[in-house]
Amino acid sequence: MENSVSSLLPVWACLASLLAVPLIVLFRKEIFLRELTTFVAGFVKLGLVVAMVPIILDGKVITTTLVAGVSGINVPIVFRVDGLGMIFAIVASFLWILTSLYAVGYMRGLKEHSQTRFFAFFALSLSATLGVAFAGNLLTLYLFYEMLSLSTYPLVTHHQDREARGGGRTYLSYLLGTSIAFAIPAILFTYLQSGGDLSFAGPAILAGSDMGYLTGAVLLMAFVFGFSKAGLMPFHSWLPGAMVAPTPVSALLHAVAVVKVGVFCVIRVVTGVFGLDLLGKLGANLVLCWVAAFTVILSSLIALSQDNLKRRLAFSTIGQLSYIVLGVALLHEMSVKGSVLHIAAHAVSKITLFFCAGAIFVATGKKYISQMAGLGKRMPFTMGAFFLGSLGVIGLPPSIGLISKFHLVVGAADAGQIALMVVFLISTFLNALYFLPISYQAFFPAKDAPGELAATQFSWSEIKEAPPACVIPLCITATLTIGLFFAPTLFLDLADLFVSSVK
Amino acid sequence: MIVTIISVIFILLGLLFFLGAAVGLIRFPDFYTRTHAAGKGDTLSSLLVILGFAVYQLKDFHGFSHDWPILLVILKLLAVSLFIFLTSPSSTHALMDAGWEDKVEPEIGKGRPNHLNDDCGKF
Amino acid sequence: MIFAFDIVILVFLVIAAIISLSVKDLLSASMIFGIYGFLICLLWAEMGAVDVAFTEASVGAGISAVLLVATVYNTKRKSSD
Amino acid sequence: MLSKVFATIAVVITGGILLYGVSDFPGFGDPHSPANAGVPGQASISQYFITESYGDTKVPNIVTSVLADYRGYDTMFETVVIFAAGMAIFAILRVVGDDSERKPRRKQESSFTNGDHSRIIIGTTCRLLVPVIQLFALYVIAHGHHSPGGGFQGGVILAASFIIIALAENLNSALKRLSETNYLKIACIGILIYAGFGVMCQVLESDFLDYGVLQPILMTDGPEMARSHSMLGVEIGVAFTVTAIMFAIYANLSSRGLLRDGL
Amino acid sequence: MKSWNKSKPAILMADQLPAILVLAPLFGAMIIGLAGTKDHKICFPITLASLLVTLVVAVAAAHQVFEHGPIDYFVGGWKEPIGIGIHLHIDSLNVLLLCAIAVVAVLVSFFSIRRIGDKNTEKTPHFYTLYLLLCVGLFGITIAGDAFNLFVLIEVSSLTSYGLIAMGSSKRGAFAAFNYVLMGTVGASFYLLGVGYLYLKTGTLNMVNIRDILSTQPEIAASRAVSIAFLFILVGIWIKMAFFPLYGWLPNAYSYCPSSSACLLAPLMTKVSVYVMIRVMVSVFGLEWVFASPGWSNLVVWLAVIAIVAGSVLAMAQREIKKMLCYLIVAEVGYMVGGAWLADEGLWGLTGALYHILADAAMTLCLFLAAGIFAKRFGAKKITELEGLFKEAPWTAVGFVVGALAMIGVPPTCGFFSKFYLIRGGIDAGHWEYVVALLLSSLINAVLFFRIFEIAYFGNKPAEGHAHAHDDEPAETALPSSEIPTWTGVFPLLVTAAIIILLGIFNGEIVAMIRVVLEDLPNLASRL
Amino acid sequence: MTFDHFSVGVGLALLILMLPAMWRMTIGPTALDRIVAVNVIGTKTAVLLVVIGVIFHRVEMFVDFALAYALLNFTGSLAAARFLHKTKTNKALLEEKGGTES
Repeated sequence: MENSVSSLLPVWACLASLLAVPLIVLFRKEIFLRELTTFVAGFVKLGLVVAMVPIILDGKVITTTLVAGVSGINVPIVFRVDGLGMIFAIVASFLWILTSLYAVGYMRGLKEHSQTRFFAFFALSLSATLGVAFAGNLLTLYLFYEMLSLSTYPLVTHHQDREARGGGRTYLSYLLGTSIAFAIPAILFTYLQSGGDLSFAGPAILAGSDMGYLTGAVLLMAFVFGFSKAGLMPFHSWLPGAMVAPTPVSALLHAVAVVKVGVFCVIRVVTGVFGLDLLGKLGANLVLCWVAAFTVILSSLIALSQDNLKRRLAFSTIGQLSYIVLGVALLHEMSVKGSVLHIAAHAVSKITLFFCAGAIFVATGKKYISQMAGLGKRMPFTMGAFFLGSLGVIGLPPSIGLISKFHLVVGAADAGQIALMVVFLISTFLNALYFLPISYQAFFPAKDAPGELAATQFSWSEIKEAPPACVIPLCITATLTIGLFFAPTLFLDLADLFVSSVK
Repeated sequence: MIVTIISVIFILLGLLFFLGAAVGLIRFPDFYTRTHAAGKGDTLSSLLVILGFAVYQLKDFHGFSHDWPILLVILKLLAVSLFIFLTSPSSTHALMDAGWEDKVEPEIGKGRPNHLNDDCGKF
Repeated sequence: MIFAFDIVILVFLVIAAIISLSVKDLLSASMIFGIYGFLICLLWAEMGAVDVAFTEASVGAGISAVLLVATVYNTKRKSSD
Repeated sequence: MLSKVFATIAVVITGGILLYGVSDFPGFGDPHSPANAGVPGQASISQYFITESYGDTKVPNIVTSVLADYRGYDTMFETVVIFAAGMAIFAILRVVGDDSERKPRRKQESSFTNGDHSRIIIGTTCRLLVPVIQLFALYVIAHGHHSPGGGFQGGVILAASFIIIALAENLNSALKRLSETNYLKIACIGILIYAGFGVMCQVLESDFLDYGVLQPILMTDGPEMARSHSMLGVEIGVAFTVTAIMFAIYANLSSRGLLRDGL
Repeated sequence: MKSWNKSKPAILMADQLPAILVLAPLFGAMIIGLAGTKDHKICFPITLASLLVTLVVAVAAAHQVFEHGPIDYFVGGWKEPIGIGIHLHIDSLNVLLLCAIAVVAVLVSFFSIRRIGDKNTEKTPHFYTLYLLLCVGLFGITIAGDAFNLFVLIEVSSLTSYGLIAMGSSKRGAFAAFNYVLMGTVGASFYLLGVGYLYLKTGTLNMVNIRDILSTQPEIAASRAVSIAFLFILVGIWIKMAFFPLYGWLPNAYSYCPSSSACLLAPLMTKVSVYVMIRVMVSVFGLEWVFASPGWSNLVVWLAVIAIVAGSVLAMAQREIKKMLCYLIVAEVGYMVGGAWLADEGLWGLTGALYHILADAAMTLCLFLAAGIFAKRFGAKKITELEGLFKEAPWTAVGFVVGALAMIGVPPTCGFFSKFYLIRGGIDAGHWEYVVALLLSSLINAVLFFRIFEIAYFGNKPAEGHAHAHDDEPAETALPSSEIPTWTGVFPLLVTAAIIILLGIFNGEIVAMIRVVLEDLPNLASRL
Repeated sequence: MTFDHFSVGVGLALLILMLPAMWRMTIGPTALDRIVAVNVIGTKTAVLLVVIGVIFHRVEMFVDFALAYALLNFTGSLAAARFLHKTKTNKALLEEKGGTES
């Protein structure tokens, strides 16, 4: 019923970064070769991913079976690339190159230790991310999900000090804990309920099964909380905790890879495991809707009160992730499309913001928003990019954020959930409230602000832009934020493909 | 019949001595006297009882040719009594000796000079 | 009639067991444990389990008491509870 | 104190449960009980032993034929249990080589007591008795086919004779008769004898411990007598191990593993 | 019936496999006892040789079982009527365990080179004798087809393990062994009492026979004495396997004994006991009898739940690595007992328990080997003393991590799949509390092991001079690393790690083997 | 009344006569008293085994046990006596040592 093409492209795309790991370790003495490896792998990966785009746009689905059936469970390990996976893969592999460039600048700028380990695990986690993106069934998805949790742990605890270890501990205990406690039983239940079928291909796994409202709701929430990388509210606190990581990690992993894997999984669960019909029939989606709505509002409010820039960004991320979850949970065609688009939109804009935060830290060593007043004059590119990124996150024109948010809001209205539409609007307002003042103060500082800055040890006049390796990527992503507003065709097409396939 | 009567007499005599030994074990005032009663009385009485039963075995004895296993049994019974006769007094002696070394006070003869605490190693 | 033996021996057995457990002096306890062995041997013999009785006789009379005494000799003589 | 209360409760409960089950038992000595007559529809094992064992093995004592032949595998491992116990005690207690950290606590004694008279009395009794005991032990081992007894009991009695030597004189004079290296070897040889009989049957293309096939080697009248003779051999193996291990346990236990100045 | 009259075909080695399995280590032990005291150098080669023989035999037996069906061996040729002689039985229920025992024994024998005596290498031959006798006992337990024979071999394995535990020079080890002796004796006596009761009601000791009688004679099966027999056998085995309320002896016994003893005992003793329990349930009483009243099943599953939770929680409170692992064993025993008692229709719980026996043997061996290496080479016994040791000993770290991940239940390892089957059984049977307990324990394992990883990986201070920091005399002091060839520890560790992963990858095949015997059970689904 | 009845009576009498020894064993002021009582009961056991053999008409079988008892019964008391001797000498040794040191 669906055109499936067998191809090894997704496997190679996934392997591209995995194969880079031994090379990176091998070249640990030759810094140049090591970084070259990273870039080559990144471009190869992007190339492979892009090579798949025409096939997908053709309305086909790429399927590759890696292992015919895991012994004992008889579920194959399968790659299956569809529109949703494609969007995610493009975003992740493209941003990896930029992040690598940025990481080179950042790591050199701060003279970090253990850079080889850093790059190696970075490449490894990218493989896991693509594995999730291409996963063709629930088991494969879960395997790569756990692989991502484990391979990012050394990145989070990169500094190896007490704070990093504490953050790492929170990170792992939340991610592993919830996945063991909720995701595994949910998967097992699905496995038993469906009689051994976990595949995303075809109709949703549980579409035909008869289950009560309570079972459905509990199962759905077990899945959603189990994939706690999505950062839904009672299980969100790993994300601020993981901000102890170096900024490139925060940028890629906590704006793109890890958290997006979470929401990606939630989208897969809602569309692939339950199916929109079943959930709509049960009405179990409303529970998820309200949890997500609650998260959106509360995280925005918390973000308002944060002074540490990265923490503010983290809570903002939590809120934005819940947009995506909420969009999917609305079950409306429009809102699901909005969610899919928002994966890309939020990734591009949020990574810009993280890059900026890192660049500020590299250049000035400052972490707190209250110390950044007037910075715009010293670091015009960075703060300009920050402004554009903020626009993207808030969803103001002209940025890609507007398109996705538009879809979400319209979807909510169409689904008849006016209250949830209001949630979107309030939260947008709150977003503006916690992002715009940063840019405003940076360019138009209040009169007494420099006095406060003078108290710091840095000489104000010595501050310059961060090294070019830092600044160039953030400029590119900022440009993209705006550019995609004008040329969103690719993403729109892919999202359409996906939505029509699950409809 | 005579064999039975003889054996019964032996056994009853043995039981009588057993009774005496038991009474002595309870009633005598100190360790040494009790050991005396038990050691002497038990040895003799067990000898008598076993002898009685040995005699009783003779009632089925009609000739060497095919009743010799009975003689073997009697021999074994005699051996039992012989070994009791050997071991029981020597263990009594060992205990008595240990009591002496352990300086257990004798009750009887409190009025007489007590040699127990002299030098017990010089015998 | 042999039933009477049973009762008497079993009663004695219980008495011997309780005494050997309650005596504080471990030397006495191990010797009284010997009595327990004798009575068990009698019980087996009286029930007709002759091979077991013989085993109990040889072990109970020859070995077990001596091993217990040897152990007490190398540890404390007074029991602590 | 509390632990004693708990222990009492546990004992009472366990005993209660056991007694509760006892009420369900067949009567003592009931010839129709399952253990004696078998369950209807099943062959009775006891009846088989009673009627067939003499024909199978030519051993009048059923217990011996069951222990050494029908269930010879169990008996072999019971011997191994004893061996293992000895080895365990040896491994725990024995102080090998330099024992300077454990000072000799007791002076070397050459006689039973300080007094001569005791040495004479006890020593003479023991000297008289020990050969008799050893003879008796051999009788018990060899006579196991016809009356109660066998390797285990005989071995214990034999070990007791050595212990009596150690008690009447001292440990060293007993060890002179049965030294450490020897008793370890004897223990091993005993089990090797037992298992060797079994393996020999395997070599002669039969099952383990199927003594019947040993007939050509033992040169007996028939496989039944071969079984009977093999049982004797096996009992001797048991006796070897039991003697050695029992004495070894005593020697190690009484001297804290020093093998001198014991009890 | 005169057995020797039966015309036999020329007996092949293949028919003698069960006997050789126990005889090879037995002869090895005796030869060491005879000749090893003179020359300590021959001890290890003899041990290894006899264990390799058992390994080959076990594999051959596995081949035989899966090609031609179960192996029945009648010792002494006493075949008819069944039950007069002793019956050895190898089927798909136990043949994998046999292979596991052989593999573990071979691997640990490498680890035990030069590690046994520490101070007193004079006891080397005794160590190896006990070691081989323990293997004899374990093999014997596994192949026994006779309830009393099982008891005798339980005694063999228990006595040898007492010796192995107390062999170290520490006082705590001796005391722990003493506790173990007391508990173990009680357990063995309970088992014996149960067998006695059973014999009184059925008149036979042969497992097949008992099962026949219990399934064909309902009035016997319904009698009180049989129920009490089952209860006592069960409690006796529970003591042996350290099931929850009866686990008191285990942590001290396994943590204060020499490393090589711990490595041999921890993976095998409890697992073999679990096997005995399953064997008794399946082959002696029959599952339909055992699960006749659901109340008991529920009770045992709840006990298992408590065992899992308590074991995990107590493990969290430990500071010493080995102690922590010991409490984890308590939890794992809960997994297996609970799984075996789930009474779900497809018997997935029982399957999971049987598979987990193998998996847990591998995982426990791996972790204990790693802990042993850390203790021996670096003197690190407490968790905090592991600081920086992953860098000092990278290969050991790899092994430890693999074992730990398996314990947590990360997918490619066997730990994941055993949990999968157990949880499947739990869901099928509707025992949600068991499922929750399993997941909770996985979570706690994750916390425990990641705490260790964190310390061992990030600590910068290389561990030195930790060994003296104990209040009591240490069971074993760190030897200068030159004295121990490193490979003797690392080689078995890495092999074990590989086994863990292979067991996971090929779990489907293994479970298919395990289920061969379960499929044969008489129409269980309809009765439950 | 047959001889068997008589034998049973003798056996019971012997068992009853164990009671005083039991009593002594229970109260016995010193350990030695208890050991003597044990010795007495041991001797009686040997005799009782013969009696049981007579009752069962299998004296030839039971006499072996009695023989074993007769031969081995004194090891226990021997060991106990030896124990008391040794601990006493030990005490003396220790005292002697303590005396010379002080």
